[in-house]
Amino acid sequence: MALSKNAGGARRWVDDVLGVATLIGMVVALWLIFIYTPVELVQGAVQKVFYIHLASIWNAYLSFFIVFVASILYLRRPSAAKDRLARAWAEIGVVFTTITLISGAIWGKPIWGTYWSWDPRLTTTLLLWIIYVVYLMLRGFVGDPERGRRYAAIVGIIGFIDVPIVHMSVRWWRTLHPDPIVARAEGPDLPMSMWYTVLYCIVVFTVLALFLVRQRLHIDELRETLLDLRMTAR
Amino acid sequence: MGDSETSGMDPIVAVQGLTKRYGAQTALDQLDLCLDRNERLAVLGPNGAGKTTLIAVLATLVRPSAGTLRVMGYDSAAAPNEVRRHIGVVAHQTYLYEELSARENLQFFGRLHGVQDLEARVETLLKLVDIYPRRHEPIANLSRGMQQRVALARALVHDPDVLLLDEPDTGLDQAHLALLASLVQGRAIPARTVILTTHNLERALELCGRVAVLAQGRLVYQAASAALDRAALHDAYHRLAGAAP
Amino acid sequence: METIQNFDYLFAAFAILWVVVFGYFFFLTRQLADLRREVNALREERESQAGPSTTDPDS
Amino acid sequence: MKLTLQQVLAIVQKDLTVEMRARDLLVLMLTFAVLSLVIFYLALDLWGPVVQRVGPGLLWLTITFAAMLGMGRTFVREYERGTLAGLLLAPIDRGALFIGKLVANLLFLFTMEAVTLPMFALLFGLPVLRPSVLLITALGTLGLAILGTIFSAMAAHSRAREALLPLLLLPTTVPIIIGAVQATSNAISGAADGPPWLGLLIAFDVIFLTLAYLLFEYAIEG
Repeated sequence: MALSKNAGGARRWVDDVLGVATLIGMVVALWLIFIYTPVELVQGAVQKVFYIHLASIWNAYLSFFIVFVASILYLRRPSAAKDRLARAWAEIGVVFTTITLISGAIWGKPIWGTYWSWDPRLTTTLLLWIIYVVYLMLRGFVGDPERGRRYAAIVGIIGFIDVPIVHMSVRWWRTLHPDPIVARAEGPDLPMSMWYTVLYCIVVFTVLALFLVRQRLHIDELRETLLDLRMTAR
Repeated sequence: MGDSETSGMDPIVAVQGLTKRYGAQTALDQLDLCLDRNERLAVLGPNGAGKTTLIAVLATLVRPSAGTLRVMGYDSAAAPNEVRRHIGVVAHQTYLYEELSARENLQFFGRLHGVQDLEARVETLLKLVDIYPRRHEPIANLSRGMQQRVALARALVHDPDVLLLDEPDTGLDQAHLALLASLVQGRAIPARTVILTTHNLERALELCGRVAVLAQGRLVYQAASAALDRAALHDAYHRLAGAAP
Repeated sequence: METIQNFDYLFAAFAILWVVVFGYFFFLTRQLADLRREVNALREERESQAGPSTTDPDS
Repeated sequence: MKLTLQQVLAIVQKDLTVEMRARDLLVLMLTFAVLSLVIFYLALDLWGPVVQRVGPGLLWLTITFAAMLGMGRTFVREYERGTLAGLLLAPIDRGALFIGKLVANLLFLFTMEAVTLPMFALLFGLPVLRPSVLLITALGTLGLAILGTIFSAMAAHSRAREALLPLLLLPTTVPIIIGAVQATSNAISGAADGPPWLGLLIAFDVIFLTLAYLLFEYAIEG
């Protein structure tokens, strides 16, 4: 992450490009989702939630993977930039996990007849959400900021390794009970148009995540500048 | 112990650009320090000057935000356990377990340090710090001054080359202040390198060959005790700390 | 037939997507704007009094 | 290597001696565990086949919460009295320090379970004193103790103290709890089908142990 030092100016254009790209991308995505792809026969129109649901969870996992890598790098050689990167991505990850959870629940209602079904994926996602909310809270709990960053990195590592383990255990735990899932449009027999749309949505959402992360990083940098200004002013 | 060849050229403690920040607060600011074998330095300073942070960083308990610390040639970041082998620390807290007796405490820390012939070492130290008759009582039953003496013994259990003492006179009565002096000056035990903090100027001059003033995380005044310009010291202290030592 | 029946859920899901994304985005931009304002104010303040306080007392 | 072993033993022995004299930790955990069993039974009005179904879950809830209470105290105790710094001053590999603390915690938890399990068998009428259940309990407790040891070291340094430990421990420890409950359930009912929970528990323990061993240094140091 090459971040220039001053707060405004030179790299604003990157934000502008990302912002415009996201906006246009989103409009196209809506067109693809609502007009280009056919309505699924079994689930009806609500199946179209699938596109944003999948793109959101992709973003969440991407974010937490970046948090994981940044955390390892931070512990190896601590630097404020790595910590900022990890925290920004964690926040974006939580935002997209929230979207995943809510869209999943809304999707589930007409399909399963209930908002929450303890489906292994939803359960894992809920735990994922909790772990990273705690991750974000952690720095505030620890008095010494340096120690707070270090602890957050530990949770960023353990949390990420934990996710597949949680998923596995929940899935096996779930096998003991009747599976409430009627059908999900995720089989290999998906029409090509749906696949294109899914892939496209993933790309657009990733651009959106990049855009949001950059905004988040700007905030941290400005905070730092402010701190410097205040300190030198004394 | 610790007879690695350290000729006159090699400093025992070498600190360079040591900085510790807590968020926006700077506790230690670009601190440089160098101590030769058996040199004794007293760090004076008002509360909040960074004395305790300095001792904690030198003791490897707190990681510096920047700068390096070398003890006996070992870098504290690369070989922290080697550094720990060569330092003994007395801090505000005694680091003693209340439920254990003085003897058990010393044995525990001795085992952690892998001290040879521990039994005899502990006996010697208990006698040295004048706690021997009460060696079997739990630490909680001892007075603050006695606990402080046990803490001194604990710091010496592995015969360290460097002693870091954060206000070691806390709670000691007149008789045991003399004991402290004989320990620090290497009369009761072999001499070693010492860094101690205090806010008592007379004690600093009595115990140490060198005096420094720490204010706002910087060493603002340094001089040999013998060649000390008291007026200058008072002036420096007063100006930076706002209170006389 | 079913298509029409569950359109409200589809609508709700997308509405929430936009609410969360835009909500977060506005939360970020507001913070950014506040910080920018504060930084600029401090900078100006320092420039205006740059004359008397540039000399560092020690070192 | 020999020194490391000696250091680990010194820490374990020291923790046991301190606990034998202070006794607050074990008393706290045991009282809590027995109390929860009674409260669960009363609140859930348990009888007949229901016990068979929810019993293992209640047992592990009790163990988890009692363990959290106890492990939270061990580091807070060292931290509050300032003895943690004394430990850190020793030239001891931080991984060895972790193992020492882990073993001490495990021994406390096993002692707590040595009373809780018979109590549970007595109150709920489930045969949990079988060797298979004891093995499962040991493995599950190991998993709890591993994560509990590293997280309680972190919690001790934070302002939230006891509140932070559950926040960190509960979500990450879900696999251990699920595995232990399912394995216990199968062992009691004699069911042999389903996923190999015992093997999974071992795998989880190994993964968490490796992670915690490597990361403990960053959790404990200043």
